[in-house]
Amino acid sequence: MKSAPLRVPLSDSEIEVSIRGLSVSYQTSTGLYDAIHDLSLAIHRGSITAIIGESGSGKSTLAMAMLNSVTFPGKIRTGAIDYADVGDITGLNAESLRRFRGEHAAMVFQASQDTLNPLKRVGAQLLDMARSHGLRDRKAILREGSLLAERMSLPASRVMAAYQHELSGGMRQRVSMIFALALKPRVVLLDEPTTALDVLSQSHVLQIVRAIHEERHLTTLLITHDMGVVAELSDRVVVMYAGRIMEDAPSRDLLRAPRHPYAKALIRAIPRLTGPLDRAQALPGAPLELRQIPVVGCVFRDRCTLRQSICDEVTPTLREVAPDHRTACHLEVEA
Amino acid sequence: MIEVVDLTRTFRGAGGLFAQNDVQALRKVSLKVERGAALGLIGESGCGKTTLGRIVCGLETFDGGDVLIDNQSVKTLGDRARRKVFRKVQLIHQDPYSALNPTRDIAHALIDPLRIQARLTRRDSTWVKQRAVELLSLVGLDPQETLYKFPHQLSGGQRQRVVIARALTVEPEALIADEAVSMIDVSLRLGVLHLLATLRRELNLAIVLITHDVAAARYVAHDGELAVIYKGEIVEKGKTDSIISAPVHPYTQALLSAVPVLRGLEVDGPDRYIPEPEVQVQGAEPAGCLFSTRCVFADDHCRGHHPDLSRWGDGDRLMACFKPQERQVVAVAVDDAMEA
Amino acid sequence: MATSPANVQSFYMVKRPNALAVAWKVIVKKPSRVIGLILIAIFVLMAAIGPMLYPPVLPINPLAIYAAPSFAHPLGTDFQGTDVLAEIITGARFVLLGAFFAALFTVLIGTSVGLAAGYFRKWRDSVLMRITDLFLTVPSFPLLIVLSTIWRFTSPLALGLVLGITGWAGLARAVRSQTFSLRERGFIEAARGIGLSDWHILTREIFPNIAPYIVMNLLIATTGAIYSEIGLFFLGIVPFSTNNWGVMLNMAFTQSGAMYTKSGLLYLLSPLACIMLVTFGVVLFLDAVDELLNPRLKGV
Amino acid sequence: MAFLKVFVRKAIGGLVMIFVVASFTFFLIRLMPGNPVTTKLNALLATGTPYPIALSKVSVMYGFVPNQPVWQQYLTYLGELAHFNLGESISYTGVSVTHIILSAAPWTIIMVLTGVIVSFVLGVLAGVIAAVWRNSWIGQSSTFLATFLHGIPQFMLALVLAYVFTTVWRVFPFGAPYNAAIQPGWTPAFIGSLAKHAVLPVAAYAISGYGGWALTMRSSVTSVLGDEFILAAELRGLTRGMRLRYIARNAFLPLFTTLTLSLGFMFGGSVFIESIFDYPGLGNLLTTSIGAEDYPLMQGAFLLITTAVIVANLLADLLYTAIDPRIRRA
Repeated sequence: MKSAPLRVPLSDSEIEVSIRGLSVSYQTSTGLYDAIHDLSLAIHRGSITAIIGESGSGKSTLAMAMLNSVTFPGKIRTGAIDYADVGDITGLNAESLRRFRGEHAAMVFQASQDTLNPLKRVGAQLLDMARSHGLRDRKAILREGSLLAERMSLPASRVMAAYQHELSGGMRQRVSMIFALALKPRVVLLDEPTTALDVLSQSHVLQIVRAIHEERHLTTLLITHDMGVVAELSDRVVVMYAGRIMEDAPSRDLLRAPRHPYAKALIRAIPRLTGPLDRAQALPGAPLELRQIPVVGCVFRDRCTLRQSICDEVTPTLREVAPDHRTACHLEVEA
Repeated sequence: MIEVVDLTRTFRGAGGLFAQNDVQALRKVSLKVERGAALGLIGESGCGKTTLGRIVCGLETFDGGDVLIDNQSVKTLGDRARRKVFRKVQLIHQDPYSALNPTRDIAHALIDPLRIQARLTRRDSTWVKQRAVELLSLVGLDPQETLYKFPHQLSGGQRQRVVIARALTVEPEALIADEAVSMIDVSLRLGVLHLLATLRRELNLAIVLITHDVAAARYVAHDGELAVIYKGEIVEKGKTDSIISAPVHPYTQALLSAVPVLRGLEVDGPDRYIPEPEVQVQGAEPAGCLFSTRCVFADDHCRGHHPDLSRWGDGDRLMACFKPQERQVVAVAVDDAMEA
Repeated sequence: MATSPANVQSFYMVKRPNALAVAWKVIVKKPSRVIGLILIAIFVLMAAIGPMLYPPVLPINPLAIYAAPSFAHPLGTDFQGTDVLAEIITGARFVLLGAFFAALFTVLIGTSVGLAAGYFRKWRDSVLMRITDLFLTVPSFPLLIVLSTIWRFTSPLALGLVLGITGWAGLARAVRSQTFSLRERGFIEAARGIGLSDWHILTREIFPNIAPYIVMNLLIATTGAIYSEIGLFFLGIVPFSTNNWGVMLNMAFTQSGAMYTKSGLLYLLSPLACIMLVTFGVVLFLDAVDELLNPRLKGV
Repeated sequence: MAFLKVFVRKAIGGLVMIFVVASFTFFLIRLMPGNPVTTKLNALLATGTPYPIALSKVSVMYGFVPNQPVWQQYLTYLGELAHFNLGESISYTGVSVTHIILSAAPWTIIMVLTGVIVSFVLGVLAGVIAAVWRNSWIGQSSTFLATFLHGIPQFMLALVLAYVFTTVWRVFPFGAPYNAAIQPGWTPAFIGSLAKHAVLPVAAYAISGYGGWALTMRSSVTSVLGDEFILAAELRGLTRGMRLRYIARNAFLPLFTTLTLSLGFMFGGSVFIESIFDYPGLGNLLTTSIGAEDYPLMQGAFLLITTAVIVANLLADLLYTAIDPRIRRA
């Protein structure tokens, strides 16, 4: 075994959000189940971090937890979510939490979601936001909104006067982005930003996200199930399965040399435009439902081709296998 | 097996802030697909590809041109005969969640159409039950596990397999898969695509894959054809691999360029260019090439004249562009990758 | 890949769980459902055997007018000295039978019209919906009164029919809109593509999806019909052919002066209490029906 | 623009409905067992009235000439109807039906609309409370009260109210719309008497409508609470008050679709409430006209009740168009 290369630990000043020991559980008629189980993760300031996973992986729950807005019957059971200059948001009172949402961290919704009040114009809803956050110059938010609209090549004045039903899917996505950025938050969460969009709109949205991320020095979190989006946009990728992190690495490292069998299988399951067809291999089985997640052992073992007896008995922990590259698999040792 | 000739369909519509009134979903589209062959219809949403799929399944009407199934025009058929003819062409819906009746179990979903089939082919009720089991195995499901389940107890991938099994109950000659994998988990998509490719081979089915995901189309129709549709018009058509490796029409190139590059595994294609964002145009359509409003290569001639579909090269490639040029825009694989 | 016929048979033996057992399990889950079921059962029983327990014409007793509750007369007596409890028990049949027919016709007409309009659309939809709108707008109780002038509906069946005719429109509209949205769903399109007949699609694909709603409406329509029936008798518009709760109410209000004397309280309250108890039973039981008919609520 | 279009379309629909209802009552009377028109004619002839006079008397009563062919009678009837001539009452001899129903109409329309408005306002508020605080005792008791009241038929409500508040506990006067001892006029005493007498009937209307509104609003709010834009508003840090306003306004809209049903129900209820509280409104007129076999009056009362419902619906539709931009700007 080679000795691990020395790594300078990140100083706190480089970390924007630090999640420690987070468990989010859902109360059902048959018991309490963890949608996220003992998850720890540091999100670097100024990075674009992608959370990738299938349905039921807990990635959306994680996004909601990061704004402390997990809804009933789910709740944050244990753990802390520390934002730089704010502290642990799981301990905020209702009023501070309200102010935190939108001002410090904001969410961009999917294109298919109707996230605007159907009875009010876009501009009026921006003003509502300004009022809620006690902005002294309320009109400023309209100027900011128009600026953002133009930045995203939308006709600003018409969008401000539009109702939700007058916007197309791609436009809704961008309007959702205007709302997220209007109060100049430091952290932006994008929930499946390209789902339900065509390839061309998708590449356009990705361009915009990248550009605005850089212009505004944001820390961006990307929730996605699409490895292509990860590859195009993110600096870092966290692979989730059944509420746990399977692998956490810089995007290029992960794509080039995934360590966890799940990450490998996910990448292999993408049909490609070049190369032999059989390079793409289907991933057997189906994602676990909340109630099926085993408590002991590796959660991925049922779909894993390399399963061994240790996988049933011992829960693998997330450990560093290469510089800045963590994985949770018994079979993976340091490179 | 299926042939459409100069197919035209116009929707009268109204709508949002930037909408025009009438939508020409299809403009003189001609296509043909034989049994055992595969065709990928590529385009963005709203380009008319779904309408085309629905028309050849008999679920939508058309205004002009004709649809021929097994060389028989459907225009002159009566209600009964139409129903019979269109049973040969089955649609696999985009949304496996709505494609199955939530109140009925899988056994019913298969047995109802099988009963009809049994009546038509003079087979008995044992055959019906046996066939239901066979079909579930055929699409890669465990019959014992699935037969008495309700749709909500199955995953998206499993549902889509049931939907395919149901389509097979009537022994069709063609499957039209309309974005059949876009709503299921990424990890399960390939399995369903693989199933379609297998069925095509084993049952000698014609497969039409309607999608905006070129890679998915390639997976099923790599030895078949691709047709690229823009605003209801075919702009390029030809052998799948030749279109992907050397697209001629700027729209095809734009679509292929927009496919994310898996950096780390792939590098950008040498001619890749980031397409212009869609410009919202109000009012009348351009007099010339429909794509000229977004095309980076368009000039005044393109904007003034409409290009017809014409032959390119010495193969059977067709394209509709005044400035055709082959460009290699697709990402290139870095070969050290994961097999190591 | 192929499964042998023997195999097929053997696992077709694995049947779905017994429907009655499932129903019972769902009902006993909550005490409120059991109470609802018991209440409904009591009244159904009353309607079934009540009239057999008493002579066809109940005895009157001029010496015991408005008698207070006693062992012989648990609910006291009315203005003629007739036992109120006996009147209640014998009066249940007409009311409940009429309500049952009314609910049946309401659901029958409402469902057929709604399904047809929602499924066939186009001109059939427009025509049917115009008619529905008309029935929806015209206040049904005044319409009933007007209809009573040409139609002496004295039997439970006739009364039920007329209540059905005046009361189906709301259900038709709701069924139509549900059918409309179901029709957009992929499985209906798939069924048509496969070549299943319209009849099959309507009865086997669409109907099961709206069945819970319809059954619930059947129960709700029953209570609504009871109100209308009793209202008609109360106003004295329908000839009093038999003794029933509505006639009691009418007598209590108009003949006996029960409104003005506190001694008539039980006579006035007894039929009202029965109406409330039936309604109460139905409302409590509805919850069980909802769960029974909705596969998504049954749990895995 | 859209306003006008909706208005014209709905108004035409309403006129057609009135036409259908008018035709229905016409044929109803013609189809009655022992055709009352002929019966009346024969009765007059039996008293020795000369045929021409009897004929003209009957034709004045019903608005059509009995010995004409049916289609001609129908046309005459429609023509008279267009001039708001509904014939003459039989029980109030010689008084025109139009006059009787128009003087009865205000009692019904004012009472019903007051009842609708009161029940609507209270019901909507109760519905919001029941949905927003559905996990606490306040929401649950609100739901229970609404369910309970919704299950009580109107005549029962009216009877119970009358019994409790006039017989058991004499706080309100019973019967008649005002104290007969007071001279009608715009005097405080008369208006006070009117108001005092109106409390119970209006309460009966209001309570009978309350449960329906509360339950509809409750389910509407519950469904809006699950809408994505409410979650989005929360994640954008909007204040609770702002979010409540978003919820209320959106949840409000679906209520308009139930308004049609409710208006018919409320106007229909006038039949009971007016007869129990002895108000000289349209509902009472309808019941008494049938007892008196005064068919022209019955026809008129029924027609006017229907018309009132149609007009009220028209107003509701206009209001809806004004509130919802999706319809306004379609």
